[in-house]
Amino acid sequence: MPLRLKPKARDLARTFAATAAIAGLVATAACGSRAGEETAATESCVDTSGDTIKVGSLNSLSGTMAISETTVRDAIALAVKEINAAGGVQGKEVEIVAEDGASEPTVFAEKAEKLIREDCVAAVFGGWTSASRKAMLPVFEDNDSLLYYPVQYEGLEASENIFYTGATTNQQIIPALDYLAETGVKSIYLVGSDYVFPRTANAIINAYAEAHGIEVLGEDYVTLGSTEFSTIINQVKSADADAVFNTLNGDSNVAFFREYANVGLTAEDMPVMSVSIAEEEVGGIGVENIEGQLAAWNYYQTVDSPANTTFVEAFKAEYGADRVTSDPMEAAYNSVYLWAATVEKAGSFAVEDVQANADGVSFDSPEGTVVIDGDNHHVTKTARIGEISADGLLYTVWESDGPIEPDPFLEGYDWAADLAVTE
Amino acid sequence: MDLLVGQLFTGLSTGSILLLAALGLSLTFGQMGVINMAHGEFIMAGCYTAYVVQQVVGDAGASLLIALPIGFLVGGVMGLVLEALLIRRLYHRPLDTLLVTFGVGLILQQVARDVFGAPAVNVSVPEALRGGVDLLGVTVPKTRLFIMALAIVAVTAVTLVLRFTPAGRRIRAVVGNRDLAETAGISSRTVDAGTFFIGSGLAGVAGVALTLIGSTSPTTGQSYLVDAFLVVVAGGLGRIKGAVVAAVALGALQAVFETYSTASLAKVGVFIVIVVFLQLRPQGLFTLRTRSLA
Amino acid sequence: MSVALTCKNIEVDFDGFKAVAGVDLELARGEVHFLIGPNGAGKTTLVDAITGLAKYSGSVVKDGEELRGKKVHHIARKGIGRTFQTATVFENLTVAQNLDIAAGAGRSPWTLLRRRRHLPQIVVDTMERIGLKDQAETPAGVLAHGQKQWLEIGMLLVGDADVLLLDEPIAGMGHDERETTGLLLHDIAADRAVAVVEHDMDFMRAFASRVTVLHAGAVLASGSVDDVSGDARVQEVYLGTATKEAADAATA
Amino acid sequence: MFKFFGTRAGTWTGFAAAALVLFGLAPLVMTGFRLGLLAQFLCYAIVAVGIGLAWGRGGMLTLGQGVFFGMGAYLMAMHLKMADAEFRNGPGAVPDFMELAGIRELPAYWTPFSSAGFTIAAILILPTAFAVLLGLAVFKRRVKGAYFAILSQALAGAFAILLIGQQSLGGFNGLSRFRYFFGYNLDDPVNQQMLYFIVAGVLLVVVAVSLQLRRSRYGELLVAVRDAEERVRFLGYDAANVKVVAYAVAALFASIAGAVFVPIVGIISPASIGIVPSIMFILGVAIGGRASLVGPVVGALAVAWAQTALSEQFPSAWTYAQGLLFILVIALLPGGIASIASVAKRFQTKRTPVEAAA
Repeated sequence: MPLRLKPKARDLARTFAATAAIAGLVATAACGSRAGEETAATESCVDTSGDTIKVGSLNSLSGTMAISETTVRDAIALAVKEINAAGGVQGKEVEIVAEDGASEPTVFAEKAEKLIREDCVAAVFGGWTSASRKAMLPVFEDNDSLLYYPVQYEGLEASENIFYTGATTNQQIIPALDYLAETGVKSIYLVGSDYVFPRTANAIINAYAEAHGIEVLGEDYVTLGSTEFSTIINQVKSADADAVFNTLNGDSNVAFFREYANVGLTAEDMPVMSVSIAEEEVGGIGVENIEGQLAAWNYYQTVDSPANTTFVEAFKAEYGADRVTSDPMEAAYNSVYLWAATVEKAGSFAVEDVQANADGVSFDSPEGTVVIDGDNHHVTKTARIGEISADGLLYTVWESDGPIEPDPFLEGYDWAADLAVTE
Repeated sequence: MDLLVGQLFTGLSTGSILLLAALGLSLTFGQMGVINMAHGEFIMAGCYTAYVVQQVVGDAGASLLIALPIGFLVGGVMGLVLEALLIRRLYHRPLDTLLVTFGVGLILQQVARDVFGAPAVNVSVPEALRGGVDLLGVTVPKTRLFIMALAIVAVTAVTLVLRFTPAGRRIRAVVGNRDLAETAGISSRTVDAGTFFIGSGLAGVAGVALTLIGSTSPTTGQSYLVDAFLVVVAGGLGRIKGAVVAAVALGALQAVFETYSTASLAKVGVFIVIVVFLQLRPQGLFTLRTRSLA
Repeated sequence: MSVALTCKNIEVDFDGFKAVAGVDLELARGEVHFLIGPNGAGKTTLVDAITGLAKYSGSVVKDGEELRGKKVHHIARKGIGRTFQTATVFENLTVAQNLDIAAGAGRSPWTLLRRRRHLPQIVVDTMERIGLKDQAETPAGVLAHGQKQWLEIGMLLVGDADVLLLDEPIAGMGHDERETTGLLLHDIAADRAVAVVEHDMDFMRAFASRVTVLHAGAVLASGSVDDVSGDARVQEVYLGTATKEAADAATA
Repeated sequence: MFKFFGTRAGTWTGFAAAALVLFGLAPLVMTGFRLGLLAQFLCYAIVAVGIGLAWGRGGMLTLGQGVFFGMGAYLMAMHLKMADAEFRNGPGAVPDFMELAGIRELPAYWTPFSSAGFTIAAILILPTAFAVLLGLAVFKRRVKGAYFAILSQALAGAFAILLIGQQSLGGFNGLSRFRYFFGYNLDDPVNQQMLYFIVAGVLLVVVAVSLQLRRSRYGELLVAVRDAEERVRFLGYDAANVKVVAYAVAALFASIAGAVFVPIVGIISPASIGIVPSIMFILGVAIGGRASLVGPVVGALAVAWAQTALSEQFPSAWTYAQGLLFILVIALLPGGIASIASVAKRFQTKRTPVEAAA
């Protein structure tokens, strides 16, 4: 026998529902500010009263990007540990709140908001893919907080709320092209994964090539993660360029270099310049398939400097002798030190103070001295071309004359005038 | 001209890779209508088998030859276990099997990640298979020739087993008409397990071979899985012949699309072709005639 | 008695194997017409062809309209209903819901999207007729075997089919249930044509108005029960083995 | 007790209680951030209601709902980007991400999206129409079961790849950085709460529509098609049309969910709509109970919450947990959480199982 409400009770229930619906409508109608009006500034909840100060470490610990991003997490943790051992920042111990970005931009946005609003961190370190950074950017701007982003990227961005400690294009792509031009390369072939970084990089490369008399013989993209390269390699081979510029990402490099070697192409007759292959990736590709090929970065484990020796030793001591250090790890390590130095200079953890005092802050990093540019929030970096050697490490074969000033919108290059507009 | 010959070969080569990945599926899918989403992870297990064997044996050539049969066993045993523990219980719920095996795949991926680490590992190509052979003016990598040969051997072996061995005849009887085979005294249970062993074993073999051209990482299997399923769907249930034709056709299609547009559009193009194709032949290229309804 | 359905020279070809090889058949209203024959004689395939499931050559005409080439659901809308060897009802729905769906093939989308306020009269009447009135709210899945078969027949009745093709409607029934089913068949055949594919000879003898014997895809004999029973060829190729089969089934 | 909710009064009470929790309780006890998170989860729940209808009631395992979710999301995102550009640089302005990608001219297909009305119409019509066309193409040819599942999955893969290649849709990065939602500032907490109320209201409407479909004659017919498609066909129905309706409604729900997801989360990219996200939609529905009305909602919320809560501490354990959930729930409890009560009852009375796993 189904339970039946008496008519009266039924009416009650109906009224109940109607009331709730109306309440909802009323709440909906009570709207906030409209476009053009100022939104009341969100109050920062960062607690600076205690002995510790919290910072966020937001990296993908699961999913496809976990391979790369866990190494960055380790580098951040190492820097924080060292800083704490040396007395902390402003006398406070730095405490890391770690979050998993799960290789998904939406998760990055969600976790960034959690770090800022729930954990009340003073700054967040992390992010890898451009998609994750683009997803986090509005969160940091809306909540007026700080992100330190440690990976080389396609440039064309400068947010008040982000510090970019990896290379922008004029510190990586352009030096790589300069190097190729210096060594007499007259024609190149472009191969990349189908997403933003390779497409932007190749747009720059095309403009550069046109201005410098280099012929671009082909430009091919594969879907991310693709392992099918026979068509492209066939085309590369018959094009017979002087060099290949490779912006492939992740596992695709494995298939690419194997196929490349198997059709008889070598570093001697057609070198490949890669911008996404660091020490970590060489092992998976197999040294025998990639030995002698070139890479463009700002840092290699083999960089010869006292700061780097200390860094590599400390890292291996912390995480094991078999671990290697790479460019994004170094940039992440730097980012923590740069933040600490800025806070010390400003004498405050407040976002506006850090922003106001960032210009000129420097750190004697493993790659050399890096200095923050207060206008675009990037840092000066030394460009290095490395050659992959039989031991799986990269050795510098060319180095820029000192650190290069960051120029994310390529305003200093006439041939790049058509590429992008300043924001 | 060179490019055209190259593309022709690429089609065949891509097709044989697809075929290797799909051959085992076409057996298990055809047999029970079971969609085994963990098939990709069985391929991945084959890849790691090749890696482990190479670590132990050292010599790349010898280890490849040893890894092929071991890969078959590893894949096969995993398939047997999966069949006995889960699939057998879900025989009347094929869609549920799909989801359950997806869960199994997730777990296997994570196991690989925890055991071997997330970064790709390197399986060296044997000296004898490095470099290429010049055929009609194009350089054909030896690794791809090897994979084509292996695909031919695998298809031939499966065909021979199905045709001429008593076990194969039983499998064909069950695929043809399960109930009739039961009444004829064939235990479909044993046959299911056997088919699953062979089908999953073939995934293992495919994995070993695919280390020659691709990467070996926890997500390796995923990249082959959807394409392999499309091959089986287009080829028709339980038909080795259909799988062969469909694999080569899709491979060629992909190569042609890729030459005249981008690799991304090629994927989309292949999908559209398959939907249109199913409009014309809803049961795939080749179908078995049974008297059953629907 | 009027002819409801005329089949001429039906041929069904499975990859070169002729499952039905040139069958002529007439079904008349007011008759319970039995189709018998050994396994593989083509009985079910013939039903498949008429209902649009199997492709065939030849012609099937109902009330002057050619049905060949029409889709399954169009043929059903023309008043041709069929059952399957294993009773196929909607097990998760109640008896009333089963019948309501069967009664509603012509409903407008608007009617479909609203709740059922009350059962159509024909559904209520039919539940009475097939003896499932008390089970109206019972899920079809828990019905006894025989009841499912009655329900399936009932679904054809409410759907206003006037040619009923029943595939082994008494399989697995007890003696009393067979008797009831037989009477039901004659009852509904009053203004409809009913064709029954059957193995059970006793049932056939008791209830057939007309019998057609199929063998190897062709008609061997056709006529009254006595005509067919007396046919020497039928006795030779079929009845002998069939009675033996039936005996086997009874002792099993 | 359970029967009560089957009555008319029970239905009203259920909705009233849900409305009270969503509109009254949740905003009271949750911080702005948590409420935003809940709003995001409610979007998944809306998708889940549609899947419950198509899969649970209709038997169509739609492994590609990400496609429709993505369509709604991208359509909405295009409007938000257009409105943003127009607000800052006047009519015909190019959205910021295009400027950065070197696209100077607004692509023609973007132009109509400056209209809010056109965008909303597109969100409601385009995915639904696409689902109808695809459904007709597939179901009329009686492609079903595993074949349909594989095709829908391949579709999700192809769609994601297609989007990654479109620079004028943000490529791999997708579309992000939305400042205004139909004229309201998105960084204002009051407006964020308003968005939450909108999505909560949409969920209630979607559940009500689904309830009406289930209780109507169509709902019974859909179950009939799921359980015995051929039988329905032989009763004179075109079973394909019955399936197309449920498939299209599920697509519509997913599209709406995608459209409200965008202003809440602030980004849509191919990573949210490919093969894996699409199959993850299924997980919540399976856990909650595919054939029940509220089950998918509860399941989707539970999975999303568990992912957020667990993946922080144990990223690797969460993957294992996901895999195990798929295996255990689907193999042992195909009716999901919603069936626990009836399973327990069946266990007590030791009757033979009646309701087969749908």
